Amino acid sequence: MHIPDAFIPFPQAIVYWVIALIFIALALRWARRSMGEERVPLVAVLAAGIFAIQALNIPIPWGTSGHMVGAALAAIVLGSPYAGVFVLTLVLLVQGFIFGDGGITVMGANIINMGVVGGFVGFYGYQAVSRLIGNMYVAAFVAGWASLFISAVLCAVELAIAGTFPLDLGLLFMGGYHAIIGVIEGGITAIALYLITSARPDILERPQGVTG
Amino acid sequence: MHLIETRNLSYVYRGSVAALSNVNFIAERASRIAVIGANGAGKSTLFKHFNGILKPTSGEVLIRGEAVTRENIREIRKSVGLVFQNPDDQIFSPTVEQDIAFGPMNLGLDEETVAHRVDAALSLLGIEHLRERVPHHLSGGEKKRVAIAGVLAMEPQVLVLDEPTAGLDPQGVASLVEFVNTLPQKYGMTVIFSTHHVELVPEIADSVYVMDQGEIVAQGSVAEIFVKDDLLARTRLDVPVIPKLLRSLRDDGVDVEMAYTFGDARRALTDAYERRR
Amino acid sequence: MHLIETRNLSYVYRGSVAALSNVNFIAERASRIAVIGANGAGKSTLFKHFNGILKPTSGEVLIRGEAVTRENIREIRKSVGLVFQNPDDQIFSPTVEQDIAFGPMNLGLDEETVAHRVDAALSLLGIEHLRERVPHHLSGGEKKRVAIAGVLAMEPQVLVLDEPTAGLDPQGVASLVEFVNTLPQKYGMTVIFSTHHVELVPEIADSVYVMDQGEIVAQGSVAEIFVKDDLLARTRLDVPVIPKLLRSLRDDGVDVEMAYTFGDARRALTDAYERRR
Amino acid sequence: MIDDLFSIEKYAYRTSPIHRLDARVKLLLTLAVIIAAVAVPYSPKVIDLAVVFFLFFAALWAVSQLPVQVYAQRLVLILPFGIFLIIFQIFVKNRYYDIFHPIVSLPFGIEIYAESVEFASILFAKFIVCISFIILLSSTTRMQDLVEASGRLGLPKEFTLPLGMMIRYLFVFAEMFLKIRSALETRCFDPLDRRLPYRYRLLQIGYTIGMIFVRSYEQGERTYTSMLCRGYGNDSGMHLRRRPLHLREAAFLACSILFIVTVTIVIYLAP
Repeated sequence: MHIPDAFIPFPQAIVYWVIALIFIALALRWARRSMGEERVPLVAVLAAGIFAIQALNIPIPWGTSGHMVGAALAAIVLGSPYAGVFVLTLVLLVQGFIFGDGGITVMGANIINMGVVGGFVGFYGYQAVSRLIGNMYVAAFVAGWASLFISAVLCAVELAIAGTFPLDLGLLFMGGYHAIIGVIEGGITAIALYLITSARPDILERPQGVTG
Repeated sequence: MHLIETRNLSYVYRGSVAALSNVNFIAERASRIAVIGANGAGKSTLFKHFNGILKPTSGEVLIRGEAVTRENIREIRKSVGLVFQNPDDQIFSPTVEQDIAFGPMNLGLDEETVAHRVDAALSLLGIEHLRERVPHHLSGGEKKRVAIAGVLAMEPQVLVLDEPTAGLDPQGVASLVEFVNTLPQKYGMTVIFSTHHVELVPEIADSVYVMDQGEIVAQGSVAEIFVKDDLLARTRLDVPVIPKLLRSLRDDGVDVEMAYTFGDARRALTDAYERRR
Repeated sequence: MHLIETRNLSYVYRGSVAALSNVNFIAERASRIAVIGANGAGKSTLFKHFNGILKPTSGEVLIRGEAVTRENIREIRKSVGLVFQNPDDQIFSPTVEQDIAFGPMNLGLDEETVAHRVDAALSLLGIEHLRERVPHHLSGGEKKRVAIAGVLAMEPQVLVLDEPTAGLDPQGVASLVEFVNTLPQKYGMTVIFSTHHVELVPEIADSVYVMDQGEIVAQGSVAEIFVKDDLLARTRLDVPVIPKLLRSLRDDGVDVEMAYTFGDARRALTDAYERRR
Repeated sequence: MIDDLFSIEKYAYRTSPIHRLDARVKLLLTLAVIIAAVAVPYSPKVIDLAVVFFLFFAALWAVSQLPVQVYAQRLVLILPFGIFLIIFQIFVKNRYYDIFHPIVSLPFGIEIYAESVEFASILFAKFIVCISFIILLSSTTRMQDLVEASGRLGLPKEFTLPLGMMIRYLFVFAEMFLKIRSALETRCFDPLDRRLPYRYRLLQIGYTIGMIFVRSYEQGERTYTSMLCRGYGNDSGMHLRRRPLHLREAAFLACSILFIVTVTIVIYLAP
């Protein structure tokens, strides 16, 4: 889902960069003064951890392998959508400049798709479903799934606006594919959350009145 | 046919760094082997060849006379169990029990056998009380035992331990040494371990390999290796205090027999003084 | 006025676990102090009180007679430098030079002074050649030196080392011990370190605190502490081999003087042997 | 991707005139090419421009003395998603042309249009230029130098400090990741092994990911504490030694940028 350079015209890419920068600035503000505690080092180190997490091969039922995005997981555990934004921004910078995965001019769009959507959909999806049904693992599953699916839909829309991929086919292929892959992202988000809760229950920001 | 044999094993790391060169290593059944060497001497790299985690750049690795292939790799990993230096690299499950079951489950054993293996491993290590615990909350010594139990549950013939005493306090070391020593005696298992904690070697090994910069620079019994002060110094290792002290005394003209363990040294020195009466 | 003093210091961890209770600890200028104890005895927790990383649940911590406050905390962190057990916790910059510059930068020094401090720290540790290197290409011993350099670049009065020899091979330990011993002599610095590697203590410390389960259970000179076998055993520590051997020989009726370091023991044993003639 | 991390680093540590060039020069040069290639509107002229840029890249790659296989291997890793988008183009109409001429008709009413093929080629040309320069940048510049360079170019310390930390811990966790992978293999676990039930595999991977998360979180906590011990505060940043550009480096940068801008304008304005 990493859009490469050239698939979004320069003026549009600039618009996405401006939007992304606003979110990055907000994420930085969050990291520097949330709950009276400075979290910049913590989140920077965690970004490297998410990079390692993304390196793990995950089997996809029909044969190939995929990998996690992890923005929703970071946002859920750290209790803020901005955790997802911060972590994915760092990850995408490294992927873009070192690995060539995802373009430079379009990095704003990629940060919006994976970081902002992953963080916000992941976090608020988790909060909402948790309150609704009171089970944090189901909530994490739904949030993980939705974060990936909505990212893919947004990606398709951006490419359609750019005129480099038709909307209907984009929604069909990218939306459809990620609706299925999202099940794995959601599943792993829930399982990982279970492990994190058993190992370090204290680090998890739990929504009120929610039990495991 | 040897249990483990490497023939002129060489390994080049990331395409450029020579990590092992011309290593000839042999392990027999029910033996206790120490591989000593400074950090970066190639001990861990050698160990990862014993169960096919790494593949030789040149030379051969034979396990019970067979080279490691795609077909027998599961069988080999089952019979050569590798315990990592840092238990955190090895323990991922939410409970101790699940972690120990991980290996047997991957072997495709049925549920009953898995449960039996887990019970046996827990009791062998004396950690039945940790069964339901979250591994993350255990002490370093407890985690080490869980890691070993997780490997023993696969019922290997060889237990390979990478720096087993790293990070343990003296009591932790002592009880680990005691446990490891039971394996060859009671179960005929071969134990291979690496350490730069040379003091331990006489207590826990019959034969010793000394590694330096990817090569085996010496091999022999504990007594044979620990007289070679210059070799140990050259490979940036200490001579254990006891033999070092006795040798200095002999150099000073004290007529005392050589000894390697604490008990032997005490006896040798008392005898020497008695003889002077 | 003591350099560091804790008065009835207690610390409760995550609201329930008593990590320290009633600790009274004193460090004077230019002294060398060992804090020994098994894993989990509370050594690291105690150290984190010396520069205000942890705040006492009850009791007091006085640095040069002053309690730690919001106002003086930066000054205290400048004068009490803490080196962590695992250098990977401490070296967080992409290059050695940047890492060592981090502390001085935070002191608000100008660029020239920062550069000067970095040069001085690199040369003090003998690691000028590592300046441009990235931490993950360094050996364990080199990383340790970089971590210490990063703290010394702040020019502290007290260097607090948490398990400084953990993970080092014998040569690494020896060269670290040698370096650390120069600090009190040459620079009047106080060195406080924790270890469960008790063999080292006589070489590197003048006075010893023994910790067990969050309490200080004994305190005194090396000679005073290392006669208390039962205490050391109770706190799950080893008695270093040298005093243990000499004491057993004395118990066996051999007329030898007590000794704690290798050189002293060699001399004492040779003398005793000579006397028997 | 973690295995690539080490191989990319290995090549970045070689030496050549390109490797020795100040990272700021390489970074600005790369950005200039990418922006030029992206900013030129979609038209067949792009292909001419791309050819010029690609020759420029090829010349620089030759000077870097890196094997062509290194470039090829990295290209193969990056291509898939872009290629998927590009190949698709030939079957669909896009808004950049008014009339479409089918050149091939396939069953199910699928057609390939001449204009779409042209458009796909334009996308491909831009895409290849951009990733080629990124490959050049990261194969000849050490990561720490890139972070320093971005700091020297004015990226605020709020970004350079976390970016530097991320690079540092990337390698710490890469080592950890490799150990974890070996530990899984030792106990006969392979995520892609179909003999094990799918749900079981997913569960174990989820646990492993959870554990990596916890370990990175705890590493972050410990690192933060150690930073506090060295006076970390809101005004902390990364130390950058002042390092003026050599005259030759500055001249090379100026000439290159002038070349990039001129070529772009000339080709764009050409009839």
